[in-house]
Amino acid sequence: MKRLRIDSTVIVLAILVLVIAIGAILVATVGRSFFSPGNIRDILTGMSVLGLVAIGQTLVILGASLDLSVTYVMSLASLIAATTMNGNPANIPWAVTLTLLVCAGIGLANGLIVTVLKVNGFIATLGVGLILQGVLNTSFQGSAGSVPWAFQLIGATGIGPVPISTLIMIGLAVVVWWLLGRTRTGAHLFAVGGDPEVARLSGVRTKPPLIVAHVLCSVFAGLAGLLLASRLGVGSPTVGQQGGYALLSIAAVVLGGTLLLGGRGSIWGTIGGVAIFAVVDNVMSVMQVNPFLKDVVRGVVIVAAVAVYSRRAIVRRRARFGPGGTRTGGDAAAAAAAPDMVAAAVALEAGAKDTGANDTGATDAAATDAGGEVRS
Amino acid sequence: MRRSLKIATASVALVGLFALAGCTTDPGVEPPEPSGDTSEPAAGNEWFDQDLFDTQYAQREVIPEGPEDEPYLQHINAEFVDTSAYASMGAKKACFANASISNPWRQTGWITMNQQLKVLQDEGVISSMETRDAQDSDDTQIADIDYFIAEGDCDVFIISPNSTAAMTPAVERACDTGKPVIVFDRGVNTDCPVTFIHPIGGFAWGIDTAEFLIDNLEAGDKVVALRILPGVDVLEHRWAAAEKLFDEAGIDAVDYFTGADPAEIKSIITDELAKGDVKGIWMDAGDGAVAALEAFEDAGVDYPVMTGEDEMSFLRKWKDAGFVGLAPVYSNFQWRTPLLAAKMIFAGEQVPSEWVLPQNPINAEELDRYLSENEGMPDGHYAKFGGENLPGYPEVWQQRLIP
Amino acid sequence: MSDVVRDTVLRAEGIGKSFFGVTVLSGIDLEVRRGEVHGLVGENGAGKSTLMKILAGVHAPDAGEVWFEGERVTFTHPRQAMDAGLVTVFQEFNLLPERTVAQNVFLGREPRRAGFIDRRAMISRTRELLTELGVTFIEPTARVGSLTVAEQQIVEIVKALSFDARVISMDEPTAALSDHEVELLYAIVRTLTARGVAVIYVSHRLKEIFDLCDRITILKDGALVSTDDADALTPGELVRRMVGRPIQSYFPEAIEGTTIGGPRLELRGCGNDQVDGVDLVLRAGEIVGVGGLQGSGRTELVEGIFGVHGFTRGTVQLDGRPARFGSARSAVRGGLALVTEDRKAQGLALAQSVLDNALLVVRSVFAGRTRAARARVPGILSSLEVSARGSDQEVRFLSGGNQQKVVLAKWLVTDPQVVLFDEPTRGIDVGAKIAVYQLMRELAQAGRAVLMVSSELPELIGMSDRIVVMRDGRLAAELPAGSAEHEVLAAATGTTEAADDVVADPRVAEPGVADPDPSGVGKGDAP
Amino acid sequence: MRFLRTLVSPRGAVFLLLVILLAAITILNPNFADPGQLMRFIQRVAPIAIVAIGQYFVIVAGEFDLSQGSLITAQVIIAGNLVGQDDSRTIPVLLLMLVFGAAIGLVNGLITTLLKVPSFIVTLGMMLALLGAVMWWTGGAATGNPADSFRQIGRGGIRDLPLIDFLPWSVLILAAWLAIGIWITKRPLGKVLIAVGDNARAVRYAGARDWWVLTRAFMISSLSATIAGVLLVGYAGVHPSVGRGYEFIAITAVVLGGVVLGGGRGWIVAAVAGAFVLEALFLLLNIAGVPSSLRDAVQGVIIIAAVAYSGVAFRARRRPRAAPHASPDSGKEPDDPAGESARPSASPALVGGVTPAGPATTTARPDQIRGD
Repeated sequence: MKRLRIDSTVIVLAILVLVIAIGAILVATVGRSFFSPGNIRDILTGMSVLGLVAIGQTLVILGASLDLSVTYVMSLASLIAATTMNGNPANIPWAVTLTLLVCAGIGLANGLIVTVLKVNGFIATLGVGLILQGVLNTSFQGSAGSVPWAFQLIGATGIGPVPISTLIMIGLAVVVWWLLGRTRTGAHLFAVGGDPEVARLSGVRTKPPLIVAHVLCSVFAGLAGLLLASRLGVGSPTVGQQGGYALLSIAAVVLGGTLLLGGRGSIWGTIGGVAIFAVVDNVMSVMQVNPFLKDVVRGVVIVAAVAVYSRRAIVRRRARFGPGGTRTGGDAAAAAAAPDMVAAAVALEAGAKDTGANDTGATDAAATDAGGEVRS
Repeated sequence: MRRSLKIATASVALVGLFALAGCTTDPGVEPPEPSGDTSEPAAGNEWFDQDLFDTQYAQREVIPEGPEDEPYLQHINAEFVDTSAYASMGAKKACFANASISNPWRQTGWITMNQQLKVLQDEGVISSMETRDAQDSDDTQIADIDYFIAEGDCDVFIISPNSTAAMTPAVERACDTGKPVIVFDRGVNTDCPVTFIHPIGGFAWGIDTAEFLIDNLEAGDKVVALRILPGVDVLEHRWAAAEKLFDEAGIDAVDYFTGADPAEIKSIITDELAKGDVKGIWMDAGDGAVAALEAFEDAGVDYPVMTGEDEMSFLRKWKDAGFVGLAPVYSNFQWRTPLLAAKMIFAGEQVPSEWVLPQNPINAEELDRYLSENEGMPDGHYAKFGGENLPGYPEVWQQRLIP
Repeated sequence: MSDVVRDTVLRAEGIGKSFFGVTVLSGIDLEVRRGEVHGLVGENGAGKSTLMKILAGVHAPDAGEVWFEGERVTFTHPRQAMDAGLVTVFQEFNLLPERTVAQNVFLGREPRRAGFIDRRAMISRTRELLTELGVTFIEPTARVGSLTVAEQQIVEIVKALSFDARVISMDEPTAALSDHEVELLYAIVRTLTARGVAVIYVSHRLKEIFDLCDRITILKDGALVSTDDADALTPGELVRRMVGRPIQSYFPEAIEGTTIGGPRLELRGCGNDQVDGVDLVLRAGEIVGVGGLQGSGRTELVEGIFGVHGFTRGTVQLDGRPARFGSARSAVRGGLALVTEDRKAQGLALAQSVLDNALLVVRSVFAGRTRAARARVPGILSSLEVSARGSDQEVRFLSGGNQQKVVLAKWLVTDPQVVLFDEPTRGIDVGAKIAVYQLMRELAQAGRAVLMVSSELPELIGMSDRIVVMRDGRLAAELPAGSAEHEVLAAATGTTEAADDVVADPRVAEPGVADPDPSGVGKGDAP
Repeated sequence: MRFLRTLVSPRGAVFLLLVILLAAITILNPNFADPGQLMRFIQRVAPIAIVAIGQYFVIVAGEFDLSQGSLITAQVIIAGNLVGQDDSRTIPVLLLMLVFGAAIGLVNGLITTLLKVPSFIVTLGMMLALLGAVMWWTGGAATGNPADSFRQIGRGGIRDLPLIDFLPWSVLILAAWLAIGIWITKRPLGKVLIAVGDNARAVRYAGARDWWVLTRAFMISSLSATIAGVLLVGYAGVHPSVGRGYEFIAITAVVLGGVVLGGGRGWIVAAVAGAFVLEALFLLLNIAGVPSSLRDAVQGVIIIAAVAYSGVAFRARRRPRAAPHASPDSGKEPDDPAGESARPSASPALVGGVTPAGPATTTARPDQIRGD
């Protein structure tokens, strides 16, 4: 009786399959095969960096907040990593930990400004982004540091057509999906994003989940920065801004079915959204579309895809009458549940009577006349 | 929840499967031989490199060899390299990894390059050229180059790097395919490409412009330096050279980042004029030059001594306003040279390993000549685009149809 | 009453509470025994839900102490009460629609194994709790948003049980349930008490009180009236203590000169997916009351007329001319007005001023007449006696009664011809109620047609010239003015009402009419 | 005194900040105070202020408009390409630009309201598509500045007036657009827009065509961007990077002005003041010679501090009479003080016939009673 609930993650994957199909046809017209290793690798590489940022952004948007500072966190992360490594493979572990610690610190700052100072996520992270831009411009002239060969392997190599970076991204997506589903903070993040009041009344502390979400979001932006450093071989103060990752990651998350207002969403939906972008970009590049037209297509794809399932989200009352006035049996779900309810009631009555715990008194009379006695 | 559980387990299994299939490092990827010069340039402005400054200083005086009327074929102090290994008949396929066409200078060059391509296609040297545009993103350009290596089956790689250090690994992977690699506009930290085509360079630009301003100003005069954005090596070299000369000459120079936004430029100049008079304007690129001059007009102050660029908007304003100015040039005609170099390489002719093109600024005397040559061209057009003898001149550049 | 003396699980003494200087509760003693159903009754505003909120830890009492299972407790946060074992099921459910049943039940205290949420245990524990209640048709992994109101209530009760609560208090549990759902609730309460769980049952529906409760505490005007065994009380006596003053003359009579004129609005065979076969004629100067149980489609009827959820079949005539109200806008243009059931959600922009709210409809539909309307607003506000610091005070700071008056002013400014009221006096003070009734009479006198949906039978009977009763989305019956409450109830529940159930209503001056059932102040029909 | 009180209250915080900044500027650069210089400063702020006015209407209705920046760039390029050096085409092109701006606003509005796509996403998509389309059409905005008659609007003005020797047209246009804006906020459209931001359902039940109200807000926002574009053509000239990022500056200015993201609260004049604050900050940093790289950092800190201050101050003001312990209305229960006032006893008057004037005993005080 319960209608198969098509959640938006399934719709996103359907859109993705559709885009791949169209892409394959278009690419074929240009005489290239969409599924050739080189092309698959190009698509997956395109997904890794945006994917990492989008995973972090999903957490923040689930908590009904927003992070616009990710672009600058990425650039800063790539610079810190490259300068700390300084070409020497020995300090890779330290460089990575330092980078992620700094990013976590920035995320903590974001989280505290949003939760304690109660500044809207948009403005808080915009402000922190500007601060980071200032830091970047003062302390780094241009690309700096150098990434040892061992670390560059992550960005360059792959297993067959699948680059290692994509595997890392998917792996981290599984971890985050697991944490979201399996930890209290994850469950509380959904609650705080959905209805902070209900969360508060159930004893959930509303600040920590959002702070954790902001910290993780910045850490994932740091991971994306590390990946870029590995691919570029050097840290660059503009690598984040070049990709416009802040707005693009928010678009990918919303494209993936996560509500901008928070409370509902899924990591896999976001990965689907990122994949859609990557495929669209790849197809346009293969067909050598004029770069200005690329932006036009991207803009249209974002709005069209989100429009597909946003109309569906409107909750409607259940129909009580068919079009011609024929009764559909009252509230369908409730009516359907009626027999089970009555059966359950009778069973319970029998149970209660056997134990004889409660007294006979007035309640007995009511129990028996389960029929249409006058009931207010 | 159940559905995403299935997806998750499936993907984990997938990863396990791949791991079993053995890790195949991408063939084109090998550790690079340790590149020598990781030494930090002199203190002060990190970008200032004394010996590069000196070589470019010298190159400015050298008379370039090669045909006089074809500046895009001229070269300075070239050491030729033998390309007979790559000699082969028949039309070849070129793959071009472009950084972007996001500013008027690159758009002008891109139109010229396509006209040059048509010529070579008619001659049967080049069969086709596949282009991928990185839209100003290092990461995308690396992916583009990897795509060409895997899919492009290119006979020659032409690369206009988005930034120097970041592109180096990818360019080396391109070289390892054994196909000739031509790099132009911005360099990379490797000498594996067959030829690296570029005008003399940023330091020369800085020297020309700084010396011009120093000659026309006295010590202690105020010069406002308008810079587009930090971190771009080509622009940073220009400022590094100019700053050094300004310090030596006692010019009070102060620099601002404008993001090439004319509104910001005008505001900066207005504020500076409010603080005191400004004698000279130095720009690391011509974008928004007109706005700077208009700030002077609005403030009712007489024009400064100014260096802009060989963009038509600046040249035309220079002509109307008649101030003391100089139009440094970053040889837009260099966009023709890579394809011509490819032709020479396939013909087995020798090409300079580092093809330094001439880079002479346009001074007041030559102003009228370039204005008349580029009469109908749009303001965003660059005077020394070197496409006068290409088919479609001048309509293609006038209508500015971006291929 | 069984003679076994049960030990007291919850005791409260001398509970007092006041808000901004107005005492709401004073000197309340309450004693709840293990395994007992303890009824808590009282008129609208008697302080029932304030007491519950104090027990639930939402508010702290100004005076008095609370003992739970023998030791003194002070709850400053609902969670503390829950952990102690005293759980409250509020009228508005504390549930997250996007999450599953299990996730809602264990929100805030998810069971963990090795640091991670033990989903299997969570689901099996929830299923266990559900089967304990005999409920097998709810899947622990189902999304709460897709459940019916009754099923959601069961989730709330399961959530209480998951705290292995010793005391569960329920605020108006049957407000939005239909018959068989009430039936199941009875069974569930009995299972709970059978297992020794005490239930505090707050309700207006005396039938349920007498069906379920072992003992009944009566509150009136914030003071404790009495606590007696159910058997020692008759419904009539209960009502007398509850009300204590005849409210019959509460409702203003029709103003002289009010004549029932020609039909203003005629509905023939109207219907949509919620209501069907609506034949209704609203005449000038007539107040038509709409009775019926929760979920019988009364709100859907007025929303159908008003075009918010318009009719898809049947014909509508306004003053003789055919009219089709496809949207609220067309209805307002046609001279209709709808005072909605939920002030906050549908009636007011709380952060805006009194004046802006009063002019909201005019500005939305008749933009041109704003200036003229603005001149009339002060007059209308003063006639309704809206007490506010000034017309620029934000509506958010007004009391419920004054907020409702602003909503009335909002519609009066457009001087509507047909005015639809949906539970107009729910949750407002007596003064405001009387102002609403006064307004209805004045509208009738001015020849306007008035339709009033109400769950309060005395109000329905006291104000209506004619009463129509809805049942399961259809107009079930039409009763003349002044008919007895039990007749209305009979029509509402579709049963032939047996004579012996009649209970004298002490408040009605005439002897021997209708049993007193100030039917529950329920939520609107829409779940 | 009242003026000072509002100055310190959150509504006035932005004006306080502006006064402080202007004072600092005048200290550092005395000749900033002379009227001519002041006029120049206003001319410079005019485009941002006009864009902020447009963004105000969208944000106060609870929406976002990220497409303003791209629309400015598009309009600047359109002006450059279509007007060219031919003075006669100034007026027709101006009209075309206004129509084009209105059309973009219409598209933004309709997709947001009818297709139910969040406006953040609609305008983000429009931002990408609009700039891409114009750049593709003009081949990278190569044509330079249009004829002088067009540029006079943004550059010129009335010269050698007595007190202020130069009154730029932009200042007049800003004043006019702000007057229109204030007028709209007083009109039904403005009031209903704020109501939509506060409670969209109540507005729908009141019979408003909320889709048309919201769409008009987007059209005002796009028209504002268009006018700013026209001014920027004059002030700055035609270049693809003109107008870039103006939407974020506008949103920051509006929020600095005390408008709440999510709608329902905010004053248009404060939003314009926010724009002046941002530009004054930029000017101050220039004059103070703060190294250009540090400028963004200082701007970021000031934005967060200002918004945090107005947020905290606002919350403190909202519950002055908070009951001693946890304020009642923070609980799940909406602070609907349902229930009758528990007056000591029902006055006998109730029993008799109710006098038409209604009972005299309603308490005058706003009785926040918490009853049943």
